[in-house]
Amino acid sequence: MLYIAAVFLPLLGCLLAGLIGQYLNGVWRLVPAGAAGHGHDAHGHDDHAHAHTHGDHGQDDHGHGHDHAPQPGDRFAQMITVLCMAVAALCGVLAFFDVAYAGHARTVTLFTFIDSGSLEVSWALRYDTLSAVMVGMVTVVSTLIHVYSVGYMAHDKTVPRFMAYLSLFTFAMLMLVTADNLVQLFFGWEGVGLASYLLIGYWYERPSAGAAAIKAFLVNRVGDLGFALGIAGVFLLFGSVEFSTIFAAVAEHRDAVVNIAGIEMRTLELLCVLLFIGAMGKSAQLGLHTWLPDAMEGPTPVSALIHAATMVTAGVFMVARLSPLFEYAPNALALVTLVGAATAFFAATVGCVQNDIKRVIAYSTCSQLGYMFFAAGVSAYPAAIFHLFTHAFFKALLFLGAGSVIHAMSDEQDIRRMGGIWRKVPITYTVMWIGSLALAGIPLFAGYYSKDMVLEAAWASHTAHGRIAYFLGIAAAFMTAFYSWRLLLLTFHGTPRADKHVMDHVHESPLVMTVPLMLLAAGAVFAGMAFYESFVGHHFAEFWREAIFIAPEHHAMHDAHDVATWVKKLPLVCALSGIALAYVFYLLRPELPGLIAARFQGLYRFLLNKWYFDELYDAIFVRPSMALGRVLWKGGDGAVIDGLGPDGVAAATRAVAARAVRAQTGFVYHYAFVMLAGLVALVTLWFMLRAG
Amino acid sequence: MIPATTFASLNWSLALPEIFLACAAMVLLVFGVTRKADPQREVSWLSVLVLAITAALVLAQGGDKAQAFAGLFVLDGFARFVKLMVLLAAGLGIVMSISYLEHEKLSRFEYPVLILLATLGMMMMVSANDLMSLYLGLELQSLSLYVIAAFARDSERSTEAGLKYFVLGALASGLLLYGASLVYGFAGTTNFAAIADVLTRADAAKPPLGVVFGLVFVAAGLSFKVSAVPFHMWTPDVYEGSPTPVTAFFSVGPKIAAVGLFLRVMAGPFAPMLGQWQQLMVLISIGSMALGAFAAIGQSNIKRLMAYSSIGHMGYALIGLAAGTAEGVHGVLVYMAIYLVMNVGTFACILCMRREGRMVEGIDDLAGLARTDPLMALALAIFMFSMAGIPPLAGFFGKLYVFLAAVKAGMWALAIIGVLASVVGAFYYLRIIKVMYFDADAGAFEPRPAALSAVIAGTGAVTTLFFVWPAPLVVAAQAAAATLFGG
Amino acid sequence: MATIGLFHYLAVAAILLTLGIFGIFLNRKNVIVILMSVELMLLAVNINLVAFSTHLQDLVGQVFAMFVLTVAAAEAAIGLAIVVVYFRNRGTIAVEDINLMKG
Amino acid sequence: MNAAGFPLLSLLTFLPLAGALFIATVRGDEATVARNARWGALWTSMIVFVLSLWLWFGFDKSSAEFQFVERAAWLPAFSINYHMGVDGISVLFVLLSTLLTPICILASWEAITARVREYMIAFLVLETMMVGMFCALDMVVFYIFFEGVLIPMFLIIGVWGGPRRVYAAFKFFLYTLLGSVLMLLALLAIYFHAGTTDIPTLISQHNLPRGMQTWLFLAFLASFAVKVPMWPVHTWLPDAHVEAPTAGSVILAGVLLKMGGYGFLRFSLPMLPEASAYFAPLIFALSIVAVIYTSLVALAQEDMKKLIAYSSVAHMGMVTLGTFTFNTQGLEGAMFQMLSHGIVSGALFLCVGVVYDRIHSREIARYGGLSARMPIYALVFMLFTMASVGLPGTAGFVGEFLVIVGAYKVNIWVALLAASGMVLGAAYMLYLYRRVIFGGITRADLRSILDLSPRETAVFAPLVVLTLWMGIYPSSFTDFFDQSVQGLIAHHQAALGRATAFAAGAVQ
Amino acid sequence: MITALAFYMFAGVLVASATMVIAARNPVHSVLFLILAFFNAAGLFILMGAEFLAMILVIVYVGAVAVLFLFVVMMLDINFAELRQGFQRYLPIGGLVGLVLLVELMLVLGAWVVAPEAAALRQAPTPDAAAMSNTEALGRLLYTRYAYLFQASGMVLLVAMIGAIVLTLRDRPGTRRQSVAVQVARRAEETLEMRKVALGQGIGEEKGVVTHGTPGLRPAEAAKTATEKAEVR
Repeated sequence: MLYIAAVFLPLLGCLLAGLIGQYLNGVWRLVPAGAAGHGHDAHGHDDHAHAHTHGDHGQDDHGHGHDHAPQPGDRFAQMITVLCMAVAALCGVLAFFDVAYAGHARTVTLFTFIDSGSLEVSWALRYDTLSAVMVGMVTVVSTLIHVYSVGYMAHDKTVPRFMAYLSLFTFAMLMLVTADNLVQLFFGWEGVGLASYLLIGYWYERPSAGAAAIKAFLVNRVGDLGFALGIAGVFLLFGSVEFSTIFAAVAEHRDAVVNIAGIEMRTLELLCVLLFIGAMGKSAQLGLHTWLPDAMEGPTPVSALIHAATMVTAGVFMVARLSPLFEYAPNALALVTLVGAATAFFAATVGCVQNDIKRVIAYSTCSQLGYMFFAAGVSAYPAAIFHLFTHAFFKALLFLGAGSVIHAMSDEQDIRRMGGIWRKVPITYTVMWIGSLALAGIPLFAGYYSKDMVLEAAWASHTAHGRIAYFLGIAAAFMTAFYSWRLLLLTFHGTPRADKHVMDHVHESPLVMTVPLMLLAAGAVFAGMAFYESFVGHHFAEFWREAIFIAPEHHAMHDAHDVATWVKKLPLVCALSGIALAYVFYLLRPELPGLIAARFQGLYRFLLNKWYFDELYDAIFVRPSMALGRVLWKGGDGAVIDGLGPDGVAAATRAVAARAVRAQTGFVYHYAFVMLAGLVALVTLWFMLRAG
Repeated sequence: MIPATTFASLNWSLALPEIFLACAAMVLLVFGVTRKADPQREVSWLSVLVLAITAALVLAQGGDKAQAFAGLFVLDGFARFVKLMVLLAAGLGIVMSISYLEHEKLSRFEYPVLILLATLGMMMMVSANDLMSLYLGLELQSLSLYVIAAFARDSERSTEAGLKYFVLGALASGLLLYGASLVYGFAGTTNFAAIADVLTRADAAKPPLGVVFGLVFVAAGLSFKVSAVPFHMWTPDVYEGSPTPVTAFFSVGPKIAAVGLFLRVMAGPFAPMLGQWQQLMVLISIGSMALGAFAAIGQSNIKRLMAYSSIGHMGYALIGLAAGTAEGVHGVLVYMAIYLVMNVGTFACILCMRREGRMVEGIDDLAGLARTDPLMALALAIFMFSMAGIPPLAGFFGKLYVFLAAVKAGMWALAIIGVLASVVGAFYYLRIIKVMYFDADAGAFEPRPAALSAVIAGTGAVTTLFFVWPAPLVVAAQAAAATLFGG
Repeated sequence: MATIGLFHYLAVAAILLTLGIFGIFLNRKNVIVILMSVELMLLAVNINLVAFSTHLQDLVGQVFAMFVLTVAAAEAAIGLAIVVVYFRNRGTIAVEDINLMKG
Repeated sequence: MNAAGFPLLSLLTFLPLAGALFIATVRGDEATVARNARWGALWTSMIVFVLSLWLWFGFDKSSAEFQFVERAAWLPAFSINYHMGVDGISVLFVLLSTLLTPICILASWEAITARVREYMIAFLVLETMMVGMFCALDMVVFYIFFEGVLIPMFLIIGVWGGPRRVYAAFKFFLYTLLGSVLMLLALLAIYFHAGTTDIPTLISQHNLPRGMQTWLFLAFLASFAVKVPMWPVHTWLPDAHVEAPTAGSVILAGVLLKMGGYGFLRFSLPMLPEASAYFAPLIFALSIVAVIYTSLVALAQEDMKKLIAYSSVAHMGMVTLGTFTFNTQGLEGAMFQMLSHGIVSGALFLCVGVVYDRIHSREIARYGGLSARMPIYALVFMLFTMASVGLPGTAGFVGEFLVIVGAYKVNIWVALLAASGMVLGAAYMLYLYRRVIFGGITRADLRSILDLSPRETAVFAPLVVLTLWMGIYPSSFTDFFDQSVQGLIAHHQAALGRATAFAAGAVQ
Repeated sequence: MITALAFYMFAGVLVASATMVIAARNPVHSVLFLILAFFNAAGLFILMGAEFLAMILVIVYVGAVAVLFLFVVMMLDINFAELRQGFQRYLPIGGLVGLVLLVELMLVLGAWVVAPEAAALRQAPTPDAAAMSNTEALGRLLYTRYAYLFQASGMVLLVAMIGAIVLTLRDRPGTRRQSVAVQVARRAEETLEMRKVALGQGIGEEKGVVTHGTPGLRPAEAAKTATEKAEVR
């Protein structure tokens, strides 16, 4: 019951908030029959509010400072969703301890989902350590975000809708992590995709929000394409999509081969690559990362939820979940490592030059996900999950803190127009510091434990790709520290660069927002210390049990504790030097960044434009697709198929008809001639047929 | 020397329906002449009665195949089946003409009498068992038809139709006769059974040229009567020019009789030469289907369109003939029966197209009929869909059976061309429906005469509901077809 | 040359038939000439029939020819009647004018 | 066999016809006739639907046999019988037809104001034809219903359609007729070879020679490919959809397209197994082209209905693909995809109809920002958009996924290319949704547009429920056809086995 | 030899005159050539031993049909000078088709065979000329075996008669017809009325009517006659 409640309470909250909350707000107001099309507008005031509130803002916007009166459904929706989430979180945490520490792993089967021949899929909740960690983390973080949203979105005009989306998202994420088979995993997978689509496009009046929502969905779909094929392949190979069955059968199918385009390869490698493509999409790895920065169009808590705690980590979770498969696919693992490392590096470089506060954090997330992947790639799944776990806290903290800053700055998001506000927002300032410290991996903070573990494991894998990952990770760690402090310093320190009007309005957020911040800050501080030993300590295997499988020949986890000292210290050194550099650039010599940017104009532009990925994709995929669609439509369907097909035939028919009619001259002698000629023709034909 | 012939040996009672019809026609003629006011209406209804009695007599004649008049006349199930169709066509033709003739000031009693005489000719054709009876039946029918084509003698179009029909008809019967003379010259006999006998014994692979020629000429003459390509040229002009009820009658009665005769000739005396004429029939059939499909597309006069339509339909019917099997004949009979019903229905609708005291014949005049007269529009739409061969309407079954025969005979090219032509043909039938249902009103027609409404309702019901219980017709046609081949 | 056989008569008939046919479709003048051409064709048929009859020593051919004669007479009567009414309507019987309906 | 011996299927088939006759006899002024016609049609179709629920509950899912069988002599001389019955493959299509008809009638309640009586009659006749076609167990009877559909549909498009309705109606009619007549020849050829037109007999006694199968397959393909429609004979569909009235589009997408897919399952696969196997690569190629090509074309559309029409082509491409995989997942996926497409794309057309009724335009650019004024509509539209995209949890996912699984079993490239429809499908549907629902309201008349009326809600409610039901608990549907599909595959493999054995014997 | 000579003469003239029938510019000439052709055909018939048919040809054809043609040609009074001459224009293609036909016919006829069974199948072998004349033999056949067709040909002629009448017979308004029944039924008292006519006055009150009616009839009578006239066709 506990286990079911943890997953389904958010759904309940979603439905109640969405249906009853909206009803209370008068949204589900049916138009009487007959009035359609010409009645009086029932939503006149909404309209007005819309235009006023969101009409032409290009910035994040949470209704602050506007006079949108709370509606009856708002309160209900907030209470019900928060309540549901709180109970779910309680259940989640209890389940976490029950499963992870008391060892009560189990699977709760609900009912049949798909039953097609040998493809039998159930709706079932699988609780093992991995799931339990995720469930606990997701429910807790999500609850905090719900609470935060109550304050942050208080003045929005469709609060119930927002709260429902949030809960829907949480539900999908929970289904994802508790799935006991690949199809259900895919359900949650796509479910979070849907929720993120809805949330990113929450402010649908903005064209950019709509575009970003579509982009997020589509890029994810590209990954899902691989995922779906991977599932199909798994089914073909193992005859099942249920995890326990698959895992049990891995060993016997490990050497199956498949021939793809003339290249013989092991089926398992192929499947893992396909599945990893799915993970890349969801976790915004290099190549499929472009949606993530754009997803910042959503309201801030959304960004936090999506990018910090939950959705993006699904990819990492999936790789960890499928560790028994990946363990037998060394080449796929190498690919995971390299992609992860490249992402970590790439996102960090871009993060250094971004000016939008949320985008900086978004790239930071992208970068951190890279860490998690290369950890998984070197078979250090516990390290990956541990980093995922700690990252959830401090990244949510950073996002919510950023939200608080934006809130304070009257919807300003550009860090170049901030500065000097730290006295006015002390709590926000403090938690942002904590978050940054954790992110940069400063000792005692959560990130230190997990990130160092990841880097050490990479080094300890003793493989070429592991080494590459280590050095790219080190470089990224340096940049992480740099851009974190760049952000902190530009935002809070120095001289105010905002106009006076905005500065006068700067104020600390209400308690309902700051309390979650503080709780998260606590997490960011303590999560690393508290769980280090159980997650990645020497006896990690007792904690994870069957949830994570590491092939005996892979020693990265064990060896990580015994790497050379310089390996252990190098990340910290880099982080500190990054901080120092940021201090020099943005407090001591503020003119330097501009000079350097001017000096390395090309590089700067390259980074500022995110390596031109968007432009590239636009040129390779988007435009050609649209153009091709148009060509196929007008040319293919219109000119060729219709032209040669129905229309052409019709025209030819008409031409023949006109000819046939013209032969009917009306003259008797013509008619007689035709008869005679026909007769002669028939006779002659007969002669010829006979002769031939 | 000359075999003795007694009155009894003539076996004349087999021709009782024909004799009755001939006598009744003459009685009606005398009746009509002696009346002062023109008794068109009375004579018409009496003619219908006569036809009904004749039909009853035909029905009453049971039994197997039998010959009369020293082999000149044959009566079998096939003949009875076709005769009944012909009688029905004639009866409906007369019923439909009554009010028309009155409206158009053509009210003369000779009209029904001529139709009776033409019907007599048709019945003779159907029962012909000798080249001479074939010829005389054909001429009796044709001469009557020449006259009624020109019946509106003050109309330029009608007389032109009569003239064209006459000239080309005479040419056709000349060709037919020439062919008949060649056949006679080869076989030394004009009797069908005897000819078949001679041809059976001849070398099938190398048939004598002369008789092949004769066959082609005879086939040409008969093709003219069924208006098959390339002997079809008269059809559109005659259909357009003749008075509409005449056209209605033309499109069914003579067609059915001629098809019946065609079947009898090809499946009778010339059956042994199947290999020689099959290809010709295939060509004629394809030509007719194609021309019927294409040439009708551009038409604006509905009677002219129906002319092309009937050419196309004859093409389909000839598929069954080309198959040269009992299934083929069966298919043709079913086809013609259904064709009869839907064609009569269509012409009944056309006869209702009267506006401001005048007949109108443009397809555009039907515009918006679905609003002004929904029932008639519905009926006409049913007929059109049926002619296009869309199930579940009757027209589909006609096509089904002829294609069945073609497929069974392995004539794939013919069948495929046939179905493709039916798709093209569907286009112009649909166009009429389109005009009625999709276009804006062109104004209402005058009220429908009761007789026409009854005809429309009856034929419409048969066309629509045929699918419910097709067995009677199909089985009867099958039996009839079997007798033609039974020996 | 010396003996006149079946072929000779048939040849004459064939020529007559061809002439009749020519008359029908080469004629542009006068419908009545067409009617006469038809008569020529029927005459050709009759020659054929009689020739065969003689050759086969069979009277049926002559009987047939008689019926053909009868019908030809009837045909002529009706043909002329139609020509007359047509002339009354149009005032012409030129073949090229018989062209109200076409297409 | 139906225990009660009650002719349920005939009743389902001909009851609508009786309703049509009843409506035809209504007298009175125009308003009275219209009102009576509406209610008469609604009641008739509702009663038919309720009766058809008997099929849902009474159908024995554990059997692959034909059930509710009725047989009556029809043309005894030709051993052609009136033979009706349903098996797992057809039973849900019957239900789909009976469900969509009342929905269509309800959807036309206010949209159709002219010649209401004729409209309702046309719909009821259409229902007769559809139900009859799915129930028919004799080829001739099947063909009659199969073709009969054209008549009412032609009128529905032509009389109540949009500005280019004449073109669309003709194109629809002639195109489909062209395909069907070739099928007729194939049916006749089978008849002559097998001596019967009885479908169960023909299925169970597969004995058509290999060479003949090839030609027959092509003839059937001509008909079913047009009906499905497969690329490149699909161009009638966008035109027909765009011009048809909303309900016409719904029924066209919902049921009529399924007739082609059903035909493949009923005829091509079981009767022509070797030819089906032989031509499977061709079908795969065409299906994949359909998926990718039409998705791209859909992306470029400016007319809502046209876009959805093209999406139908793409979705039906998945159906044909799945059908010819000859494995359980592929076939069941195809079946499921057809059912879900019937619901979802029908619903999408209804969605278009809702705004069309208000603004009288289907131009995408004409809209925007409807979410603000029409939240319920936006929600419903979103649900169906997502279902169309194939989001798990909605009806659209299951079929698509099963087809991909089935295709993967055949060839990974086929699966990959087919699955690319997942991305493209999401692209055009979301792009549509964004342009219509998202964004600010820019046009004056949209500022006063009203949300769904109770009637419209009633129309959508069952579809919403079904979409979710099919997505979350699909096995309640797949159970129906599981046995039949297994039987079909077993039969297919047995036939191929025989053929291979024969070929092997011939070689040696 | 004489037979051959006669044949060639008859055949030659027949073909020549047939050519002239279609080639003559003046339709009257055409008819006259037609008559000539018939005469020669009759000659051929006699050569073949079909005397009766030869007679019929002359009597029926020349005597009735050809004269009918002549009559109609004259009646229609066509100004043949105005007739367009398109003969040459269509000659090539038309001639080609005709020639092909002729050649093919000749090919066929040249290789003519009669089925060997034909003799056995003869339905009415020609009787010996000595035993029975051609006419008698035909007559016996015609009225017995071929009674059916004989009657049928009667119907054909009936149709021709009806046809000719129905097409061409018309009553012009104003023609006066004899009505025997009316005449016979008429009585003196109805017809005659004795009146006293005052000198110099005339029949004053009926002045307007008399001019229209038959002289001497009373108005009622006159009206009745008029209706009768209209009714008679």
